[in-house]
Amino acid sequence: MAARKKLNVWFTMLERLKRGAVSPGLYAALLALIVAALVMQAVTGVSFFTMSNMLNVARNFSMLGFVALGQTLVIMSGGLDLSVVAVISTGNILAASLINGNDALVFPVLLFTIVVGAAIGTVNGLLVTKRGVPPFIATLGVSIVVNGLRLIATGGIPKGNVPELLKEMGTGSFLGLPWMVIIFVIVAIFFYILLAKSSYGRRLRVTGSNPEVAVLSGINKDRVIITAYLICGALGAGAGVFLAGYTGIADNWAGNEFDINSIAAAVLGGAAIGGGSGSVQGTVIGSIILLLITNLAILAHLPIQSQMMVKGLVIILALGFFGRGKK
Amino acid sequence: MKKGLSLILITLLMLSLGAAVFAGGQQDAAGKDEFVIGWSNAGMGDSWRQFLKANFEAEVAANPEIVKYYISDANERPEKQIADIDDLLAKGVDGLIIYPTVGDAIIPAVERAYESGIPVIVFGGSINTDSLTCLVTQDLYEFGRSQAKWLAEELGGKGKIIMLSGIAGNTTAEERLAGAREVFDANPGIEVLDHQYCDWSAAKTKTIVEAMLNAFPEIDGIWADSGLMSWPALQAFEEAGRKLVPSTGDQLNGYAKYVSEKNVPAYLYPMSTRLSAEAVKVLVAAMKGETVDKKVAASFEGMGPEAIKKFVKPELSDWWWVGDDQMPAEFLPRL
Amino acid sequence: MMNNENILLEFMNIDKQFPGVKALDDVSMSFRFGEVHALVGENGAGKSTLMKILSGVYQPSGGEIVYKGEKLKLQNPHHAQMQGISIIFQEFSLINTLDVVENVFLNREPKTSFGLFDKKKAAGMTKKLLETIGIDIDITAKIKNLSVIEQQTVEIIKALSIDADIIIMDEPSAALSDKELSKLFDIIMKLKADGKTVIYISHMLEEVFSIADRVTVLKDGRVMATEEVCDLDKDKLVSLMVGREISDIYPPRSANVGDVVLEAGDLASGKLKNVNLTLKKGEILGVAGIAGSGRTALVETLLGIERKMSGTVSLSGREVDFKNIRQAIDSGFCYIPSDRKNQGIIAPESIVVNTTITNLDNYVVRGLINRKAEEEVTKNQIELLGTKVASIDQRIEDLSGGNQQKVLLSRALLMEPEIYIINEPTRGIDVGAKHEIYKIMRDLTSRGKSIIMVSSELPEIIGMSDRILVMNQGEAAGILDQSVKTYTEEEILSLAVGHEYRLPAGGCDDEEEV
Amino acid sequence: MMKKKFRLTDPGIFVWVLLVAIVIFSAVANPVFLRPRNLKNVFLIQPVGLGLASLGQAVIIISGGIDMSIGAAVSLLTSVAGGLYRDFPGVSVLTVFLIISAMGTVIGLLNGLLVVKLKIAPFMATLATMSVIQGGIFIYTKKTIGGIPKSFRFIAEGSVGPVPFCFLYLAVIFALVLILMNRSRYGRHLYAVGANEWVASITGIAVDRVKLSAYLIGGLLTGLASVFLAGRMGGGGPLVGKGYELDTITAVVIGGVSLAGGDGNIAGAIGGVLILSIFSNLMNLLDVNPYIQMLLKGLILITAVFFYAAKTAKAKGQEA
Repeated sequence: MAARKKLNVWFTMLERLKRGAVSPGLYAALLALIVAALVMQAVTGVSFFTMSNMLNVARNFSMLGFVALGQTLVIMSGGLDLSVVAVISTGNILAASLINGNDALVFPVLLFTIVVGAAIGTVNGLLVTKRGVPPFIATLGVSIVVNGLRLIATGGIPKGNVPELLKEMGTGSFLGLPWMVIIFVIVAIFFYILLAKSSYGRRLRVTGSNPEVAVLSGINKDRVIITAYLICGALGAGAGVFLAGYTGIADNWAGNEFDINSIAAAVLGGAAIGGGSGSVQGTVIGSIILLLITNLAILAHLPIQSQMMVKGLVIILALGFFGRGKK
Repeated sequence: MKKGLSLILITLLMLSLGAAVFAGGQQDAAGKDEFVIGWSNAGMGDSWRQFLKANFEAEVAANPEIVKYYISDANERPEKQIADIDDLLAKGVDGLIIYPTVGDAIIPAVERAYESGIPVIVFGGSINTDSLTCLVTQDLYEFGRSQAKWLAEELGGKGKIIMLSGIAGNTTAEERLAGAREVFDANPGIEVLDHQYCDWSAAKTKTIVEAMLNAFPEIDGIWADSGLMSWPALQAFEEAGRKLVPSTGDQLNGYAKYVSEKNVPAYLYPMSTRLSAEAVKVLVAAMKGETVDKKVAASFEGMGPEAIKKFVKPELSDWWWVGDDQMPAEFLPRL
Repeated sequence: MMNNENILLEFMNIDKQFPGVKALDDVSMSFRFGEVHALVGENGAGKSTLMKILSGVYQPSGGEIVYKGEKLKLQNPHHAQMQGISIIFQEFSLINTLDVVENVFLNREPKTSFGLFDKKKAAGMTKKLLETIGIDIDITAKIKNLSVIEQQTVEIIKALSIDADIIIMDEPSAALSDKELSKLFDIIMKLKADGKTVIYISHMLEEVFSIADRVTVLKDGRVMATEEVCDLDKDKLVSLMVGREISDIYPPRSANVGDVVLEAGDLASGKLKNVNLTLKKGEILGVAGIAGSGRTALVETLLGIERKMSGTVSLSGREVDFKNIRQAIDSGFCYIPSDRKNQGIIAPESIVVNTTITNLDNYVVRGLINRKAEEEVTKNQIELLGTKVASIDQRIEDLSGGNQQKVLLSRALLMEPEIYIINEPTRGIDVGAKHEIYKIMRDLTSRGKSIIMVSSELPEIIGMSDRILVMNQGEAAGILDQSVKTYTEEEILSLAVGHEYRLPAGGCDDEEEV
Repeated sequence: MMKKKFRLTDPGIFVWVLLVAIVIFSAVANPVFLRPRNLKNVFLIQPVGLGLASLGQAVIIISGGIDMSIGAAVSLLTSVAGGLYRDFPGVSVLTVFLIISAMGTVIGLLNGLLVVKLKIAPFMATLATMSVIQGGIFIYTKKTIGGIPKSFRFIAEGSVGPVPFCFLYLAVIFALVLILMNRSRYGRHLYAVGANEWVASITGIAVDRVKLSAYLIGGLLTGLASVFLAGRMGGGGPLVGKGYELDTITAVVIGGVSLAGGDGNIAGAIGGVLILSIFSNLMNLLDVNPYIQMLLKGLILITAVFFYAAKTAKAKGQEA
């Protein structure tokens, strides 16, 4: 009897790993990457495993992480958000132009910017749910419009200065840990709880994998989906503000490449395009993998062509051979 | 709800189109000594282009013969630029200036325009054809060379440097890089630790430079083809607690502010937005029937630390272009 | 009795095993040239599974098929088609975005001399086929713009266009009107005259007697008998189909039916015309009717899934107006839909997630799910209903149909509703699990809960219902109170099809012996 | 095909209504629009490159996929065209044409294999290919390669009588694709696979092969587009195709082809391309501020899709 119970426990654990949020293949990929880095360090003596490199990677990873978390929610809902570039850039510009070097304004403006991002996300969500516009097109259209509006507003010349407080948040550390990382960890824990523990996370997952059951179970499907886009927009805008702090520069195109990278991070982490699956842990690992690749490529002086090919091949390998998010 | 949304969307679209018409209101065709000119621009996505436009407009205003001008925007796409050039020709311009997206990928359109009998001025980039009235250019190899020379001298011909380029495959970035490489190859004392493309993006630059700082315990100098990269690179140095090193860039005010504030040697080589004014000057001459040279090589002075201090505008936007603001105030980009 | 050279196709000891269910058990039967062979049996008896094996969708776990004297191993539906076996699936297999002609000739397109799709020719052929059955539909219309009946017609045309030796019709009458049905019979007679074999699956006994030459009865995956229709009468056929005393499988009714808890007056929606009904405490109200009669529309209108156009719904005398199912749930309803795969289970999720999704709020403290409470509850439910699972983290899609249904029942139970609305409670579930589900339902009523049970299985309707609401073309054709007497299938069917349901007297008079 | 209920919001019709509307608007807004030279540019020349690539994108989207690698492919193929003339000055037009088309097809094959064999979601698979191709270009060249001779540029610049050759080039290929998609058996199979893989497979259609072939055709059409573009640009470079994938998707979607797959007429893609081409021309004629142009373009895209999205997208849920 006891033996049987023990067996059951084992089975449950095995089942959980197999069915767990993160595919074992992803852990394997991360492990392989770390081993590759170790070998590289041993052979060529590059300083991969140094505190400062790790912290740098972690800080960069936070920025992508914010966006990738939002993207994860949207992908889980069955969508895709291509408007993050526009949203990040807008957040970036808003931060500098409204705060204009005044430390006292950092938090109010951060809040305001997040609201703007959330509003843009809501437009995405409304187009997708109320009108059934395919997410790809809805978010693409919205992103073009937002870019246009931002450029009209700035006349192409970003104004304002990034205040010291924001720079400190973007680049400074607390007890040896970069603020960005601390903030990201808090946000990630919040989202981990949201996705894995909260009723919203459960409802999002169910809505993504079977919208019909969701509706019949009394879930307000549209609200769940719109919320996902809203959160993605809010996180994007927030990331835009932090990006201004990180670089100290307001840039009309600060968000470039974040769309593709955030989608890649989420999908590498097990979020399936089409909806239903995805997790914070997975996305975090996915983002880490992407950034480690970049970091290793630079440490190894790989030229741009190899960097691009490696990135493409990693996506193919991860999704083609280890991926669970197959269609 | 749905109906309302549709109505709003249609109204918005129609209003915008209406506004577009209004904004673009017609003007009478040009008389004999009155010229209508067209500018096929590559893109308008950044402040440098705004200054380019401001200089253009200031110069146009200085030439009353030009009664009307059109500007098209190719969105950085050569195919769109070819269509734009055809559109401008169809509108019947008396002269055309072209800022190429990718010079060698619009040659047929340039030739077509030239063969249609109007003066065609290409400026700002290189292009490999003779079928044009004049190429007003700044030597981009020289751009990179000049920066590299300064850096090599500043380091006393000896030191380890990193190189940061713009977008891989972009003509401007590649020509500047080639020019710089020439100099460094000729200077055996200069060791190039690494070269990476940073896409003229501050965030990307910082990420890359942070990794480089970890890989290389000693970096003595930064060659970057733009201030938008040397500036965040220096910030990365600062944050890592490393000594700030000599660097190169272009005349971006934010970079100039930073280096003059930190009092660190730097060299700005202008990618001057005044080229557009030069192009207009040459175009007017050509339209008036004066003979113009096939090639006008505009040369600009690089700015060392002293010059930077003189030209920097600490009170203005980071995205101001140092030294390019010598035009009547009404034409300056609004801030 | 059987003449071997007359046999076109023979099943020999066919077995089919699904995870947790033995769908077919040692099935042997044969089909003759030019006969109409009816296949009858309750839902879940294995008819559809058998036909899916014959059409190459499933591979048998054991046994073999002998066709035209040779062993035949069917790889896929296309292969079956090429062998001359054509099936009209119950769930239509048409491409929504293509038009009628394109669907009929999909992958068998006639070619022009240039090798292109000869649409003119195909259109002509389609028209001709439509003429032969005397039905007119716009052949240039896309499938998605056609009605269900028109779609079925396309399916039939499609089967006809394949010069098949065997045409399998899986419940073709379900969505057809009487007039259309008689046309279908004409077509079947024509096919038969051409020497085709038609396998006709139905649980409408009348149809069997009017069209079939022979009938095979399947029950719980086994062949009960194959008989000449002439040798049968209706009683014998029914007893073969049911084969078990009703009391064996259906637990006894509870006696304590109480006051009215739900009342609907003149309820109308898109497919529903002025239906009145009452539901009492502790009662099972069966809703019977043929497919398309408005059974599902009725319950979905009650629940607010479909918008009510007029009429009233009151709960214990208080009028309610549900705008969506959430409001119905909050008022004490629960709903288990018939399409378990698409509307019931959340396939990739665990049993826990599937169990608690509807009343998730009960396990939520300050927005967070209390995982322990939820697991506890799930375990209790599993024990309570005797659900067979390996672990509560197992994916629900890996369970058998019966156990999936039990999980869905758990989901409903946890909401502690007063009124259960269960659409097809035992579809595709083996007989043992059925019995258990019936027991659970009875247990609920004895605890004072009320159940509205929609079912297309008449024995289930008869065996379980206290009262039976019979639907016919969107209207309530009658309410039969079983506390007075137990009704028969014929009586219910008479109401369901809207005319006196009588067995043809001399069904075989005008038919030749084969 | 004969009698259909005429509904303005039907995607297949709306695109043409939109096209007529924008043509009328352009004609009224600026008389230059109606000058023969402008009309020739707008209708016969400017749509060719995007038209060919969009046809390929449409075929892939109808089959239920999407191709994010078109831009990178155009960059690679035009660069190679330039490179061929640089390295083998005497090379014949036909040889270059064949090499570029073949390379395009190989890229399509690669995409198809990733989708069909490795079962990677098309969006991610083609995104990965994009990255790999872009890397490949930088190995080949980092610079724009110009200098494609007049003989090759005939494809883009030549005329047959009064008609631009490139228009004939597009017209012939368009006709072939139209026949393939609307008149051939294969076309029916492609639609069937895109709409419902299961039904297609039980009808005996080799689903995987059809999907693979869609990517092959898409790749070939990208190759044919690159041939034209190499001629039009007189060369090619690592970045010249940037953004082409989004332009083609925009055109195809405005053309009423459903992103869900299996629905929409391939001709609509050309309608969508014409709308974009006229829009761009109109903006030039009216001298509209580029930022406002951007805003308008986004609004047009949203508006067009807004009208028929509910019809096309809901069938398959709201999948990307």
